Amino acid sequence: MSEPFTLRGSKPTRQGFGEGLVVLGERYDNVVVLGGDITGSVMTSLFKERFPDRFFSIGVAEQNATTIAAGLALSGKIPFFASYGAFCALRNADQLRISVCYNEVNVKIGGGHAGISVGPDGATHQVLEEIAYLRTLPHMTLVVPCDYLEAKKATIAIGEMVGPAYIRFGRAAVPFFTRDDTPFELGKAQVFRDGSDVALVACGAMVWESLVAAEKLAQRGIRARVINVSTIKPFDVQTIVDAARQCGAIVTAEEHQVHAGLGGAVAEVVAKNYPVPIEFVGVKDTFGGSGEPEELMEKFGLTWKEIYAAALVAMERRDRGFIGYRAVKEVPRYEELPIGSDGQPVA
Amino acid sequence: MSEPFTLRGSKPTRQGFGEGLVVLGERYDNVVVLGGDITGSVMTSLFKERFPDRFFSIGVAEQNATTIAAGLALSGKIPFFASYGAFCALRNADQLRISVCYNEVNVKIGGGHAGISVGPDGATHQVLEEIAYLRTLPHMTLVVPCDYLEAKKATIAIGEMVGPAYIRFGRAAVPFFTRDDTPFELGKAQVFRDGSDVALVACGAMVWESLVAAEKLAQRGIRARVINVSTIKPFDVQTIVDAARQCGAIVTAEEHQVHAGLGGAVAEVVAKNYPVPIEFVGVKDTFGGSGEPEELMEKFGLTWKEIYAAALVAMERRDRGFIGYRAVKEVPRYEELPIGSDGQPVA
Amino acid sequence: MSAEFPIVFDPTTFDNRRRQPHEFAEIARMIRRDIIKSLVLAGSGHSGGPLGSTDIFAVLYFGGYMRYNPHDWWTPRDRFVLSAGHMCPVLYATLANTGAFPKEELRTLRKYNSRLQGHPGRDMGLPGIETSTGSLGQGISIAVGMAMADKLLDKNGYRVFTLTGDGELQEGSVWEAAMAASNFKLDNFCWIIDNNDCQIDGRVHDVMNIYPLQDKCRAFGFDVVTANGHDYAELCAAFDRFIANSEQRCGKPTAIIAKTLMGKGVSFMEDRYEWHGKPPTWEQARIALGELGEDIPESVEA
Amino acid sequence: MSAEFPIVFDPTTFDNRRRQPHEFAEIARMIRRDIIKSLVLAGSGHSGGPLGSTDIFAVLYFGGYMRYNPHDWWTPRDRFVLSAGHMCPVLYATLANTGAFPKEELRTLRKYNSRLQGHPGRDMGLPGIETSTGSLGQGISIAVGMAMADKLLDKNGYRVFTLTGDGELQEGSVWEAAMAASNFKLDNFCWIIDNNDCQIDGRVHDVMNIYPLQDKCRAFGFDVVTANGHDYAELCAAFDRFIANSEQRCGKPTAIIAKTLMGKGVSFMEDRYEWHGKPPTWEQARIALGELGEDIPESVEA
Ligand SMILES: Cc1ncc(C[n+]2csc(CCOP(=O)(O)OP(=O)(O)O)c2C)c(N)n1
Ligand SMILES: Cc1ncc(C[n+]2csc(CCOP(=O)(O)OP(=O)(O)O)c2C)c(N)n1
Ligand SMILES: [Mg+2]
Ligand SMILES: [Mg+2]
Repeated sequence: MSEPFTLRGSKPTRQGFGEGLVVLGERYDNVVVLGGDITGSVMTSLFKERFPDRFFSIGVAEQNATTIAAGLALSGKIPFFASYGAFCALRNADQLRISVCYNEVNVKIGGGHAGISVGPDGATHQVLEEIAYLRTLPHMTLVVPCDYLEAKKATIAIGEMVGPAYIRFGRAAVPFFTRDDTPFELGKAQVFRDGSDVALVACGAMVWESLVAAEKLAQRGIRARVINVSTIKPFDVQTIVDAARQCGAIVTAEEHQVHAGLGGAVAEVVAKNYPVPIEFVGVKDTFGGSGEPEELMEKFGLTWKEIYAAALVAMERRDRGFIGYRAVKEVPRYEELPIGSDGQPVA
Repeated sequence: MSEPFTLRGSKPTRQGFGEGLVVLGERYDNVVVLGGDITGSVMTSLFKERFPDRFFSIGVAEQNATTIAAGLALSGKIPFFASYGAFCALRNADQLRISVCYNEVNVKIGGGHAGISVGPDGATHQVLEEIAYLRTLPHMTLVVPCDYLEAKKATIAIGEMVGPAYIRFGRAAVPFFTRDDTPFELGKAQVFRDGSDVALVACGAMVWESLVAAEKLAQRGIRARVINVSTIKPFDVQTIVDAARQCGAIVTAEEHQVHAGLGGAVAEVVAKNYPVPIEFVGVKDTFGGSGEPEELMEKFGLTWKEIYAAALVAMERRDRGFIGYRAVKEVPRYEELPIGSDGQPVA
Repeated sequence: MSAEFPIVFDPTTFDNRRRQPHEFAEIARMIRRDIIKSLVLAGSGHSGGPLGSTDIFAVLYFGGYMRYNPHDWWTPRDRFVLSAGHMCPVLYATLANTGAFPKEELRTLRKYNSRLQGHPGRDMGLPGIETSTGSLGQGISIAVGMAMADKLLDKNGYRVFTLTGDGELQEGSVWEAAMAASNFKLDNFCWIIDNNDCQIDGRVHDVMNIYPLQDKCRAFGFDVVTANGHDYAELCAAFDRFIANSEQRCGKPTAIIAKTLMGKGVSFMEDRYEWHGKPPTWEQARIALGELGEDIPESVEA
Repeated sequence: MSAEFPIVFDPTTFDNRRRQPHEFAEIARMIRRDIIKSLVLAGSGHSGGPLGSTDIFAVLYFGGYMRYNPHDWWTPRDRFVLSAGHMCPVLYATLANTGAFPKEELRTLRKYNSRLQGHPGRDMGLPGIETSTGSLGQGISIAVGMAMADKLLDKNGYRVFTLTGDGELQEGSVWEAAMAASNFKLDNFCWIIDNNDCQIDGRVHDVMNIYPLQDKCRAFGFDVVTANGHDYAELCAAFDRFIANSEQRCGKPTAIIAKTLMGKGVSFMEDRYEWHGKPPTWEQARIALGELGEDIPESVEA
């Protein structure tokens, strides 16, 4: 499955979430939504306007909203609760573990303000740690859609499955490029671009950056496979193992701490099945900060440039015989890459 | 660094924590302890008895205790707060992130009831997810001592360093085998047994299980290196990379979900530096349950037997050329291993 | 040598109807014995809270207040959520005495794969266990969610009861739940507080003072009733008040502050916080059962 | 074309002493103008809460209530913790007006690497920022910890002030903090509640009702004073009461419920929750500054 993608504009993933909720509301009478006082920002306000009788404002009380959702689910409802990820994946972490996942109830969480692209609100609001936690929770389904439309599809999909689920989305408008017929399936990673020189494995807005990096790599003859891991749990082992086997070098990219998130999941699967060199693009164990979204993505190293540079390093490691010991060197900045004879940056 | 270890009895790691606190209390006037109503169980009661004026009972309010600790630290104190890990790593996850780590204050958390060996209290109290979260937190130091004595050393060490730290310990009495002169250093993984056929990388009580597995493997001529990763963050990259290079096959073992914890950290480091096959021993994405500690360790596959079987599989994958595709097969149960010509189980 | 003795569970079960105090007393004695038996067999677990709240359970489940069918539990029913999950031995013993499951199963408390987990686990499917609990402060919110489901959506008129400990009230999330219950005018919601003034580390007022408790509940919008948690008439009056509140749609949730003694019914446990989380030894179980009206013949070794 | 205009920060700073109401009014106007200026430059951020609580900050920092040295902030001092971290524009503007840092730095609000982060970041080292906040309900607990450090250990007699929003009171952890403050008899602790009855989604009493608020604070052990948060005499009386409580070691923490209007001082923002989290446009900033006594000459494009 591979298709060329073109930019259709830019839209925030949260909008897909908000619109997906309305679709669910239309389809199912028992879908209800809980508000955490930021309903405009996480766009549950769309549902609230449309189905005021099935919307309940819980206020700034994320623990309570999560556990109330569990109670509603135990009474046959399909409750969605949305807030910022820092507050609906972490402030309520214990509630998610016991009342939602151990209880195995039909609670759906929408976690916004994910990643550094949140912008000027700064570190407290830029959640970069929750993928790690959420993917350890038994029974949890964790989805990180790559754009507005996939967010909409994913929202509908988690509403239609049975069991706990979490969808992660962002604040800023990000490239919108998937189409109605772009395949999306819970639990399945999708190959968004074919290639077997290196695999770029990404989630969220980093999928587009990976497509851009792949295009740039193509300009110098490197055929990169781009994989959109929209479901992080359950993890699509097969697609990643195929990539390891067929490409022999992997780059992971995510708007999350570089540890224990998507990159960690890929590293685990690869080590267990088909060890190959991996380079990890993500936030390097620091907190975020204020700034404009694009500025921050640059400063924190979350653009196609880092993916591009990482791809060259991963391939070099593979080609030199990746058994070769690498002195823990960091990936160079794109701008620092030497220019090869073809006028393109090389590793 | 390698030395033979002998069993010196069994003691819970929480006791080392409690005793370490008393040592700190003696050395430093500004060490204070906050209680979360389970002070006997996490053995902060030892400090309370000894230094009643520097002990404050906060009740069953882990969020508050964590943030109060931040306030105390900002006032020049070295506060320890201890509870069960489910409550002092997860109930307070947001507080740990913002008030402790983003604030970069000198708060120390002691998280007990870690792992499945908690026993009859059951799933809610058996925390298996917090290593994943804690290791994503910038500025955090995360220690998982392997026995009573190391827990004591580690407690003193985190009290004497500056910055946020978390120590993970258990409830049940577990093998006690390190000595006063066994090296311990924050941030440093220790080779507890030399060998270069396979590396067993473990933390907590699984270190002893790894030593037992290594001994059993030695009986059939396999020299396993045993590495005690007592500090999970910051992670000792060098020691793990050396193990990958020199052994070519790794088994990780932890009383934690098999995802995103110690195994995840090892997989990331290996993928980034020196890819080799890894087998992961841990809880396989399920919740715990009631039972006796040893019974549960058996049922959930957390004994030397699983490590032994995993070691054989990891070595086999290496020897067959670990580039070879492995059909995601699970490690066989020890009891199911075929018996080789030497009368020992083989892979 | 241990002084173990054969544990026999009386297979009697009780029906659920208006009763006289002496009838409740008999039921409560049975539940308490079953608690002691299951705990001594388990060899770990919580004695104090369960024994202290037994009278509340006797009235709630056998006084006609909760509506349920013990033989087909998941049919339309009122809900009970044990927010103080550690007190589950009393809930298990109570449910067994309704006939929801064979009393013999009380032998499996806290054993591997038992439906009677150390803290309630919904995954085990024991009839009457509406939800998993064990992390304090969560059950009450779940109960609020259940009450909302009926009051604001389904309108089948079912009622939701929850029991929290008093140490549990130190968890802020309890007050989030309380605030929401009154915000949504959940007059179908009844919050029972087991006010034994004991928690693990000592007296609640020493560990972290929660008083004045009535004022707090009232300020959080509850109709508050105080009752002696061992006086059946007072407990009935309290539940009657809740039923009336709910039938009259008074627009307020009800809080019953039940003053209890931890370990009630067993002399050496009564009002002693040390008994929060311990099971009796076999010797203590023998004495306790004796005090609860069941004489155990001396064993050979004892 | 945008109607931007040059932003000029008046470099005046103020000292910290007992004052007359009209002096506070002047200071508050200055702070409000600085808030508007920093927000319009930032292009994002919170207008409503900061403008609404400005009078409180004017009295607290310039009325002799907080003891601090603006030129050497980290010397012995009273502490202020902004629990409602999103309100930081007023804290930054206030601190700048004490002389703690150059007022020109207000231009950097919410910019990359600024010491004026979108929510207070202690790592940036801005004088007067005692702690990072931004996740509601945490700052008040930090403040309790600070008050405990002095009251129970160091005994230097410093005082700790914290300001929470009123929507913030929906967070249960706030009540954990409140319970602890009275449990430890922290009479050196002053909790100011910015009671504007506004939060992001609407009126606080609609989003999740927190009332009756006085009763709640009292039931949680506070000496409660209510004040009009825009009346300097009432604010002074409230703080005087706290100082007296603390000097007399009354054994109770003090809560000041300050009734405020969100967006106070700017006609089109006043009492409108829509202004919780928006900055003014340049055109709105021009009008706002005009209302606050600073006339901006018409720009060429406007
Ligand atoms: C969130 C959380 N923190 C801590 C615990 C450990 N714990 C179990 S029971 C208990 C004491 C609760 O006191 P109370 O509610 O009064 O119950 P009682 O001792 O009266 O049975 C504690 C702290 C827990 N189960 N959950
Ligand atoms: C734990 C947490 N949940 C949610 C938010 C998002 N948030 C920021 S301000 C706010 C509203 C708070 O209302 P209030 O305290 O009354 O402040 P005001 O609107 O009056 O400025 C919310 C929900 C947050 N910062 N922290
Ligand atoms: Mg109690
Ligand atoms: Mg407000």
